[in-house]
Amino acid sequence: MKRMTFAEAIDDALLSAMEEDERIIVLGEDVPMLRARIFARFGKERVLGTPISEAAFLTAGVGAAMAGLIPVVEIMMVDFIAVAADALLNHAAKVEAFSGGNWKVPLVVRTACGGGYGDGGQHEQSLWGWLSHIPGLAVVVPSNPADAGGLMLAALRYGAPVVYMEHKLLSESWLDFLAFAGRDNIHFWLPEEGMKGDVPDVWEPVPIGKARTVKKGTDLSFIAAGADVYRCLEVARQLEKEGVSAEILDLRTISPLDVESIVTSAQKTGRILVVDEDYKRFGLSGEIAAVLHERNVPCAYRRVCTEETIPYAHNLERETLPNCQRILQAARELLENEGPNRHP
Amino acid sequence: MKRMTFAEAIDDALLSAMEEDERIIVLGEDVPMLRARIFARFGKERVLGTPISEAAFLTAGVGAAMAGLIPVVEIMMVDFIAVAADALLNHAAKVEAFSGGNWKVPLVVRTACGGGYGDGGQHEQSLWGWLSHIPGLAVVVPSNPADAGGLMLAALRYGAPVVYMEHKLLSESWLDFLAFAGRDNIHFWLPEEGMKGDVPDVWEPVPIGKARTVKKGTDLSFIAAGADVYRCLEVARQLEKEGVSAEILDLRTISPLDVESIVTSAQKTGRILVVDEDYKRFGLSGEIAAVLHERNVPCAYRRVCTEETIPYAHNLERETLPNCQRILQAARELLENEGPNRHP
Amino acid sequence: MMDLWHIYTHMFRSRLFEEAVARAWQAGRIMGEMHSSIGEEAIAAATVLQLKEGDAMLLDHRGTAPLVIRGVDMALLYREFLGHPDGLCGGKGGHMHLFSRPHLAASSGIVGATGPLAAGFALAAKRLRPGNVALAYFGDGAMNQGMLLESFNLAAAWKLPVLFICKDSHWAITTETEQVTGGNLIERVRGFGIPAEYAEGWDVERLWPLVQKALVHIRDGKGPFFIHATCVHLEGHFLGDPLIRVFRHPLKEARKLTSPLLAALSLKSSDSVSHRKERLEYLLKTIGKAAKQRREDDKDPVKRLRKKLLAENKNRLKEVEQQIRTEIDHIISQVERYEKEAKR
Amino acid sequence: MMDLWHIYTHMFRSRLFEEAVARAWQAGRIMGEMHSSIGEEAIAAATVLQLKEGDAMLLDHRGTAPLVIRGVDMALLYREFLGHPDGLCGGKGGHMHLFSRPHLAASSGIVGATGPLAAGFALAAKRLRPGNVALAYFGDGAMNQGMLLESFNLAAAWKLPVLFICKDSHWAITTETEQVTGGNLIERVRGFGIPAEYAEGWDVERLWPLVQKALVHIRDGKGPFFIHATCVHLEGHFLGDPLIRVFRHPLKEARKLTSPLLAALSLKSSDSVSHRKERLEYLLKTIGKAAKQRREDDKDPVKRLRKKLLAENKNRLKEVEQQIRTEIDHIISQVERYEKEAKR
Ligand SMILES: Cc1ncc(C[n+]2csc(CCOP(=O)(O)OP(=O)(O)O)c2C)c(N)n1
Ligand SMILES: Cc1ncc(C[n+]2csc(CCOP(=O)(O)OP(=O)(O)O)c2C)c(N)n1
Ligand SMILES: [Mg+2]
Ligand SMILES: [Mg+2]
Repeated sequence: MKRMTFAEAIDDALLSAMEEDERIIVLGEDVPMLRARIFARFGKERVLGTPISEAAFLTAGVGAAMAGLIPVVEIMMVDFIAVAADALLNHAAKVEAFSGGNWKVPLVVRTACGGGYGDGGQHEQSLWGWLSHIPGLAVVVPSNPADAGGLMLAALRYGAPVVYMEHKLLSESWLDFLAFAGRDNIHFWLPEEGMKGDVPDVWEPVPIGKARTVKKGTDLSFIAAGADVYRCLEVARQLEKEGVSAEILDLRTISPLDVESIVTSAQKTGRILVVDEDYKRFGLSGEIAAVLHERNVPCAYRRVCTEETIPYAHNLERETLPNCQRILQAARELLENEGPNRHP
Repeated sequence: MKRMTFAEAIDDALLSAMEEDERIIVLGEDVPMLRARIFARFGKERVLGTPISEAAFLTAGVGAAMAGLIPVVEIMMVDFIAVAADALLNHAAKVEAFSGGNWKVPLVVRTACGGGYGDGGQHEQSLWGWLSHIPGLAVVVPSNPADAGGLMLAALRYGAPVVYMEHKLLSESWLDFLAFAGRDNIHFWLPEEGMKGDVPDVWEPVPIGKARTVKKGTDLSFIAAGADVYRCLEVARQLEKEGVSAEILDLRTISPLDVESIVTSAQKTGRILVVDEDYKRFGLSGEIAAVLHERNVPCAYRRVCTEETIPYAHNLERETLPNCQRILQAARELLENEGPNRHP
Repeated sequence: MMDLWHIYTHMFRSRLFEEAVARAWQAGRIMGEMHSSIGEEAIAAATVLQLKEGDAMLLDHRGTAPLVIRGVDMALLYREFLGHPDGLCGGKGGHMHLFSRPHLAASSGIVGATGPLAAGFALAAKRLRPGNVALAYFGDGAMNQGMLLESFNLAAAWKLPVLFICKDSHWAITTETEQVTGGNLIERVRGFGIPAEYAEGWDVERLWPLVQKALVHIRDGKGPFFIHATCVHLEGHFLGDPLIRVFRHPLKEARKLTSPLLAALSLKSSDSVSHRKERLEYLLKTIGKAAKQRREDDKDPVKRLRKKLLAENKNRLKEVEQQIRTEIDHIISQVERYEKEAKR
Repeated sequence: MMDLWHIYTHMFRSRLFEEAVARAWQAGRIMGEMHSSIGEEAIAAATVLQLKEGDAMLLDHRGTAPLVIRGVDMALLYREFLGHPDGLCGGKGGHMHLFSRPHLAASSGIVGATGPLAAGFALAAKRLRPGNVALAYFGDGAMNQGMLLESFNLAAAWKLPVLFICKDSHWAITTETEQVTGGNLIERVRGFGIPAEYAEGWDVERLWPLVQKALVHIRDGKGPFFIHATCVHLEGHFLGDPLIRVFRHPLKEARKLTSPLLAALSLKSSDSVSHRKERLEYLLKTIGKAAKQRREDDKDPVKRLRKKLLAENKNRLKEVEQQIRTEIDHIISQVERYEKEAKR
């Protein structure tokens, strides 16, 4: 066991995979500097700084993957993926289907997501639900260093396109770059437990599509991913003091969704609270509701998500993102009013 | 009352609005020819054929809307919106929020959607759920000539961005262009009842955000939009013969969703079947499940959607899109197995 | 070495095959749109016949000729168009999404995507198959699509082995590209630091040495090259192109087109009739130009080369053509027989 | 008429204001990133001061100087940066999303978006405010973004009244633009049929007449114009730029940067140490270049003009500067007082 920060873990797993597999390359804006350690090891043949043209280099990543490489294409922030959405929607996600299964696209799209540090609505989106709508894409959102490294390894071996999302609040290096920038007088909520942690001595893949029970409980299930997991933990501790036993499921993978784990937890507690930093409507929280319905799981359900464009001002931003107060309140509502769906 | 085809109705309502409001312009690829009637009336000052650069001209549409025009920007097929997704996600949908409510974007994005005529997976997507994920965008999907004209008028007056989606199977002109192309020996399922119909003598806006009950019933509610409404009708007629009374809700607007109408119907019938030609996961069908859960509506739920990339071969395409057999089967399941959520 | 007889064999074979496909389409046996590469055979032959093993081809919506000439089994192609499970892509792709992994040949129906896809294939070639190239085919209309422009820059900056081939038909569906394009295409590409040259794309004798020179340049590691080659789509934009239909079947088609226009002409409005007449004339002129331009025999690359070979050796020509005719007839009839048997 | 004293007033005011903002940021009172336009004042002044009522400005992530010079209330801007509900956008936008409808000034944090947005504003101007123009500001890095390239074509094809202003800092975050850009920017733009000219962007005396000429061209209805102006971001990419920090606080920062690199250097692997040293040197050289280039006083537009005016009339200069200092101090202290009161 070693200890690493979240960002170190990703780069470390990537670096070790690159040692073993010559086909893996990294490309994206500023990657020689942002991934300096990997650049120092593999140089510009395998760590390629790109022009600011996400559509071209992400689509090129699809082509390179088809042609025998395993590209890790970095889209600096997931917000910018919108200028390259065609590469995912119409190419990465469809080549295998179009080719009758004959041609696979082993591509990893690495991108930073999430808000809470004051960058405003074009730079703090999460969009994992949005991307998960597209059949043929896997979407992973790790919440701690061990999962971060393990999911990177799994993504590199997945043999199909994976969007790998790195929550900025978990990543020391993004925070230093975008939020603190050398300052120590800036304060905002941070998921500290996820920012640094134990990692295995040798990286092993963390299976894509498998959630993890962070905390067992019997009265209520939180379902979350990324930084939200720690918001749920805070609220769960608070509830614990009040005698409520909350379970927390860290999805780790948004798509394919681990339906079994969700259903099992819902069957146990009878109350589901989805905490989702991505936009509320037509996304992850809805999909979870649908699978519960489809599986006829009797349970009460609430969701705490981002409902609108994320504002800049910190107080407004905090209100807009799922915060502990909103989560706590929703949990209390769920506990009070079990709803007619609740198992007797 | 007059009778019009679906496509005629849209252009007619648009034309009449353009007569009244000088600020309305139309731009997009091939619009002088595709909207020949409007072009003949208003010429190239107001009907502008664009280069094939959706990102630029859709973003320009946002700018033009901010600067005082009401642009109707045509994206030939919604699939291609992926190359211009940034214009919607980061600009059209966010300017009002960013500007503190001071600046609105009265933009209509008109785009053809839907499949079933053999154009394959990059040209037959629906994506209304995908677009509806974005807060700040309205998304409408009319299913008949009267709604088509009325919703166009409403979209033009909405004062905020509206994606107006025109199902190709409903539109004689798209079908002639893309499917028949002068041939009369091509056969596939068509929503004939929606392709032509009565329209008011003078266009009135059809309110955005209001669903319409196409057929009243007591045992089961179909929720659908666009061409799917007619698939549901066919199935409902079949069920009728078996003594089952099905209600059909035509959403007309996907976002903002008419939650009240959905809840009312679900409360009445206790069984919801969402039929959604857009992709199944993380989309419309999930959002409907979520609002039912949130409102604690006791009901059983099923969904029939598109689950994967739409294949070209007609038999595979038919199986992949929601078809009457799949809908009927899901309805039967719902009716047989009421599920533990069902009201006693 | 440019062997005109050899080249002709390929061009003629491709033409005959596409004519057979057109008949099947006309007979209603192929669904949806069908963009043929009839008229592009010289461009296809001059490029494809100079490729080596390991070179890649990125194809737009007119991929048939390059695939036939590259040696992809025509029976597989034909079955794919018919939507047969034994087609090239199991019937999943259709004519806009043709993929042959052994040939490193991939298609996209999204205008402009072949450029960045080729950049990706070229990047992989640089690492895995040094000396190999990637060809990107696209039209004049695509020259305004952002991701293609971005890919010019990417290929130049990274010195990628890409041969960009612009097949300039002067038209994008119903739009004269000139009217929506600023500057000059050759200058535009040179502005990205890529050598760019022009040749008449119906004249294989001029094209061949230009392609040869370009490939030497690229294989020498000097970076990308751009060829601007004019061509005429003798069948119009797609089979059944309405602009062509009007002329081929004036009685049946012209009314469809003109009656809404005439209606617009007689609309009550403040706009002067002379204004509207002018616009009508603009539309009719456009249609006329489109139809006329597409009937220019001297720009038919197959007829053109045939003339020369006919003068050279009439008997040999007849023999060559007869052989190919037999070959195509055989393939088509075999597929049809097989189809019939499969249906039984 | 170019009045250097008048121009200096504006440049100096903008500089002082941004310095005050930088202090507030450094003091931890402004969240997130902060891209200042320090170093761009000559470009801002030479363009903005020649605008008329009804002209529009589309701003990138460095919008402060143009807004200040255009006359937007600095108190509103300052409050916006502080995230105050009385800020320019109610605190919703922040420094990357500044909107002032009365000034027709809008921003985008998405690189390249200002081009197509400006095209839209220009299109509206053509219809609603003939003779007015739209200015698009963007950096050198943006010159590779597809939608900006597309907008060059759109503006050229439609002869839109757009002034494109490329503020070439030679850098995009940590990337030297030259290394990822093919060809030459002026040639690139001319390739779209747009007149393009260069001037040193730190020299307002040369810029002014070029802008004047460009605006005459555009207002005359001759279509767009492109100005390529170099500049230096004296504060680096954003406040607290790590490449600058390393030099300003070597003890504190250098270790952060170098320790992962040194770790990479000593990693066990098959790769030679000399190779890795080379790469390390490349990174260190890049950092050095970035930091050095950003300290070049003779490229500071304010200092440069100041020198000249100082020689012309020392006393007048002192007076002017003192007045502006008082003005800015007053604004800042008023906002702060107001803030304090609001907090009570
Ligand atoms: C991004 C995108 N926009 C629009 C279309 C619809 N479309 C298909 S082909 C075509 C015209 C292409 O013109 P050109 O590039 O000249 O090729 P040609 O058809 O003339 O060979 C258009 C607009 C598309 N497929 N993709
Ligand atoms: C589409 C997009 N990609 C990436 C970014 C991240 N980003 C912000 S500023 C910047 C560099 C821009 O460089 P340049 O255009 O030269 O402007 P400068 O910062 O030098 O003024 C980048 C890559 C973004 N905001 N938008
Ligand atoms: Mg063309
Ligand atoms: Mg720059």
